[in-house]
Amino acid sequence: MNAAQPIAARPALSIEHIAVHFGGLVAIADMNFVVNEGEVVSLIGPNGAGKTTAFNIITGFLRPSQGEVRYRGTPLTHLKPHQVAELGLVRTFQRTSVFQSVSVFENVMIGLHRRGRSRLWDTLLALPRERESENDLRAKAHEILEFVGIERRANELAGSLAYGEQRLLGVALALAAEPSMLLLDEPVSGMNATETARFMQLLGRLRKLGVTILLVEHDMPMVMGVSDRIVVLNYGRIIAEGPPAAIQGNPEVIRAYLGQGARKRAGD
Amino acid sequence: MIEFLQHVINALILGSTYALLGIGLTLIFGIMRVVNFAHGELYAFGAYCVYLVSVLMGLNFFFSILVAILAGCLLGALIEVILLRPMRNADIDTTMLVMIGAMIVMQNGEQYIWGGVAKSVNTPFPEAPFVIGPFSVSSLSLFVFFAALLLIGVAYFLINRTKLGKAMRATFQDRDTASLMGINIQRIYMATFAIGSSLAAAAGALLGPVYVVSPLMGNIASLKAFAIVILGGLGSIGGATIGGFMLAFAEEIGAGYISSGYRDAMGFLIIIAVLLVKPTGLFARSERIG
Amino acid sequence: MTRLFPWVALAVFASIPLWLHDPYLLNAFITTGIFIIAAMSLNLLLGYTGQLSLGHVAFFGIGAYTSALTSLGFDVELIGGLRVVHEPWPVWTGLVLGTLVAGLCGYIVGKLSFRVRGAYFVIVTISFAEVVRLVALNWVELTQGPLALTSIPPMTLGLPGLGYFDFYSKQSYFYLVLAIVVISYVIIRRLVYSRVGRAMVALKENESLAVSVGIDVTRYLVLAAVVSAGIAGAAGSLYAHYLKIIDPDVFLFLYTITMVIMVITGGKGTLAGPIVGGLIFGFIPVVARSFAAPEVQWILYGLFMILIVFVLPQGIVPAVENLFTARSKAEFPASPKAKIQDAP
Amino acid sequence: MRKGRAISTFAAAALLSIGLAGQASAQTIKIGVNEPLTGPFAASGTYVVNGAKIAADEINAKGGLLGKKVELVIEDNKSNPTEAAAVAEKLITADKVPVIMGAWGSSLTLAVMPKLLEYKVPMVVETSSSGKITTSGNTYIFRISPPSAVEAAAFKDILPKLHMKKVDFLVINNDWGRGAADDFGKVLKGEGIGVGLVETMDQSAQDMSAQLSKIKGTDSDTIMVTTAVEQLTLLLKQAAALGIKKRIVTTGGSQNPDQLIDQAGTAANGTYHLTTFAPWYPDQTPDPTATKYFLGEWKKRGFNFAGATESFRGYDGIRTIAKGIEKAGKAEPEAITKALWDVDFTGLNGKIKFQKQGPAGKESGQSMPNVYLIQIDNGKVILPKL
Repeated sequence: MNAAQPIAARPALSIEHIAVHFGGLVAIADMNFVVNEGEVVSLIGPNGAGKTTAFNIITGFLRPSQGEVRYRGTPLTHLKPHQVAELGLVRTFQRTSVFQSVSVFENVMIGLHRRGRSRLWDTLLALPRERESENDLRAKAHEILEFVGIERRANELAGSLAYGEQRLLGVALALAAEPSMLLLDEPVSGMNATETARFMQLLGRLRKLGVTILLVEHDMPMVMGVSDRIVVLNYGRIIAEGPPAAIQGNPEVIRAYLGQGARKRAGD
Repeated sequence: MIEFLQHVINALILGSTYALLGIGLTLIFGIMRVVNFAHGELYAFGAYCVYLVSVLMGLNFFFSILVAILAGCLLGALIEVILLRPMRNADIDTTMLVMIGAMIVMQNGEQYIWGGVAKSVNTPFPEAPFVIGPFSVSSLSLFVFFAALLLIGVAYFLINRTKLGKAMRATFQDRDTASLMGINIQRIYMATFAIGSSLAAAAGALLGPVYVVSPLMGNIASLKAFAIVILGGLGSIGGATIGGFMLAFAEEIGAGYISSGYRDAMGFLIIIAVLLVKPTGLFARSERIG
Repeated sequence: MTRLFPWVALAVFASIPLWLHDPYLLNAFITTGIFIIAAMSLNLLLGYTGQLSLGHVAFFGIGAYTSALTSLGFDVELIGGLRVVHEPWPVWTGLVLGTLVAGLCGYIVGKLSFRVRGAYFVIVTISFAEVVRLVALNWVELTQGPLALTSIPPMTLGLPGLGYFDFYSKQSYFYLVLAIVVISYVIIRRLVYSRVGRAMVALKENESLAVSVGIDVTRYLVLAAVVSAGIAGAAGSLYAHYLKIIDPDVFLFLYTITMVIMVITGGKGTLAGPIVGGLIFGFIPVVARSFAAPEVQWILYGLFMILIVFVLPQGIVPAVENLFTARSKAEFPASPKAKIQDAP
Repeated sequence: MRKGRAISTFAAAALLSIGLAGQASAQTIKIGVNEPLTGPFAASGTYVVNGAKIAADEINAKGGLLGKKVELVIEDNKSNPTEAAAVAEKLITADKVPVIMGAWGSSLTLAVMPKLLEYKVPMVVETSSSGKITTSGNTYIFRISPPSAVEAAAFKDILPKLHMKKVDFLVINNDWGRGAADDFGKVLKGEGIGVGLVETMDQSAQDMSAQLSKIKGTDSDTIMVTTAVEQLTLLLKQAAALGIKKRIVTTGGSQNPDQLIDQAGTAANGTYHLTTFAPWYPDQTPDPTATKYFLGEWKKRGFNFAGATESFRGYDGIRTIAKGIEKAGKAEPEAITKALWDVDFTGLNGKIKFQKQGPAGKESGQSMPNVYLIQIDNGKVILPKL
């Protein structure tokens, strides 16, 4: 059931001795882990364990108190969020994941920002390059919407989509930014079973494209289903790391987080 | 040195009224997120109330100040219900425009009713100043100083020690959660705007007799109040108080030792500097993202 | 039909001097046109990036002073005894320099003040405008302070040796203003319908999300500020050479408010909004003057403003567009804002 | 049908009003009045307009001008230069006035001036004090108010009696205040009197204690102040509160001593004021009958006496225009412009006769009014015995 392990594990993202303090509060203490190229890794843990904080650190929204994050060898901790995105590391958000008041299509066009080739002068003088670039972007936007499966909704207002579709659009938006690695923050929270299944298929297609994925999620069956490895956080510390099977059996994880129900379900 | 101390005395008196203006606005601005351009007009309204009651009707001066405060409170509540309640979900700039409209209407209404000639209000205080050594203060200014401090104290008590104040603070922290906890947001907003307005009217009632009462007096008051609020940080009463005194000191020292032409620039330069160094104002905790 | 509309509007405006011979009304069209240009520039910031600049009149005034001083010449001594003497240049260079200097100021203000947002940004921009006003008031050697710059020459176009065309008559000035309106409109339109415009809208909608897909916030905010300030500066230059006198009153806060009113009532974030709002609020005083007492004119102005915001909170243009789309069931919803409130 | 009738009534009314307007213009002589009636200068502008109305009514009561009634077309320039220019445009092109009075503030007047050149219509300037107004080569400008240089020159004669040694200036930060500080400073220096600080205050400032505290500490014996009456009131009160004992002399003719007495109370005692009109002693004014008539009318209309020192300028302005029209023999701009040079009569503050000022060949007219020094003593205005 688990996807095949990459033959030679090359590290894509490495988290090295990251610590975050808010005032006297320790949000993350000495975190270390690696995500290899092409891998799907999940970051799990109870609420307040520091998962979203970790995401914010990786993508440049927060500065760590100490430590370093590297992506394909480049240190990230001094980069601004948009510079991190330019390296191919793109995230989604838990709560507001789309631009509500523009159309679905425009959302993806915004996401395609980095791929535009026109310069300011092309735009102001309406030079041919502007039109070529815009036409390319439009074609790509349709492609992405089709890939995610919300092509039919292209002209609707993003804010008027059903919740599940908004989450899909959020992924489309991130994909538009040409990520080599995606960081998904609770992508299926609030989705029903059908939608979740559809989303898992999408993840499968993504990894076939060679996109590395780091996932924060509460939906355990999904995490167990898609992950190559799982990193478990509790109170800002990593308490376990390994393939799903190992994590399911780890007593400390069970105590901290999973509880009886999960073990039973995992055992099915 | 003597000159410097005289500047300090001037700044303390000026600062106390600036603080009063600032507190009213910081409540409205902080809790309701309304850029209230009509704040200065409530200040002018308070001053005209004192003129009406104490000069035209010939009633007691101190009573007229009380009337101004109450009338300001009422007018504030009225403005909130008529102009702001229907705009609750509008953008910050749309409500701002409504308040600008209210400002234009009120200011020209004042001129229509009272005429453009400035009015002066006589007080029961002696005109001869208090003289202590080389320093000199008018007794009316002293009264204004202590009355302002008293009102600041009352506002502080209201916000920090009463149930209403607690609800207001909760609404400031997180409107949605406060609403879930059973706080009547509509009522809180009305109370906030009424209290803020009555503080502005109080400032006008106190300063009207010190200066003169004219339809244009609100303009500069609004601008100063914004400056004070930004210096102190949104929604912080302590911040607005300190911000008021800071602005007064900056103006006094700026005019006294740098250039009187740039007196009013001092406050704005400080604001620019403060926001560039600490964008959330000097005394506010940073707002939450997301 | 919608595609044709700007052309029809342009044709109508271009025909005005042909049939309207009343100089007073033509004068109203010219001053309104100048403020419409300024309002359009404000709309780029307010409507598209969502940043409310209440100090916009600073750029207008800087453009006016730069342009006037370029064509009048000056002689000032800077700190350290450095003396700068400027001989008068052809007037059209004033328009160019006014635009550039205002744009440069937009760059500096943008770089510094976009570190803060929302209400704080509003206050920083007000403060900036006040400081600029006080400098204009007190740097008497350069600006003549309150003594005003007078005898500002009318706008002329041309080069030494090639002859000049001057815009002294009202008709010619009307066409000059109209030309700048059109140029500004085209610049803003092209920006807005490009990836630059999408980046701005993204920033307005959700800044964190925008940066997460690789949009450089500061870059686009500063770009918007530069373009916006430059256009406002051009409007200021037109103002200076039309009125032929400027003093620090050109920085009146009321002028900023006028621009904001024009943008919001017309419909912020729409291309036609500032033009529609500008025409309405440019002509209310003209109409009100004919029947109301001075204070009442202002009161009506204020009430009308409140009324428009109450009835059409999105502005006039989106409301009209809505009316059309509701009829023709067009693909794109015209007033997206109306639906936001329902979203989680 | 009710609706139809309403419309026809409305149409009839509209036609009637147009007809009336047409008729009126044929039978009256229009004079444009361009004054600030709203905004910061509203109070003063309104005074001037009220003075102008008295003059117009007086002329009409005496049978009008050239057999026609005088009609004032009064427009509000909103204390705003753009509006001042627009108002001039409207008065000239829509109302077809052959002559204008205006526009109170210097920046307002300066904004109107290009329009005068454009349409070749003369304007009598009743208040503005900026030197630029008469020196910029605008041949349609006729000013009856004294620029500060004229005031300062008149002050020179009084100076020896005041025994000043050193003077500090505190002036409003506009053309008026700065101009006064320059011109009076020159005269003082010429007479060997020291000039110390020159402090300014913003037009809208209410608290001047910082500037006053600074002045309190200097070794000067006199403070010369130039500003409008509202700010002056505050300033006198604040100076008293700070215990400043120096002599205060105010200039500019907008001080309104009665309002000072009324509003500043004892703080006004002992202060000196240079003024161009002395309504307290009508018998000592250049034309006692006119002064008494004007003051009588002013009182009859229920205006407060304090406004008289501002409004007399509107009264004299309209009378100057009327004399000009009479001399011209017709209400046409070119003729009035020419005739204004020949006007020679005694106004409320002295002889009104225009002298040439500005570049040769393009001179503006400037009349030289009287200047009085008065003192407030114990709540009363007196002519000080020096």
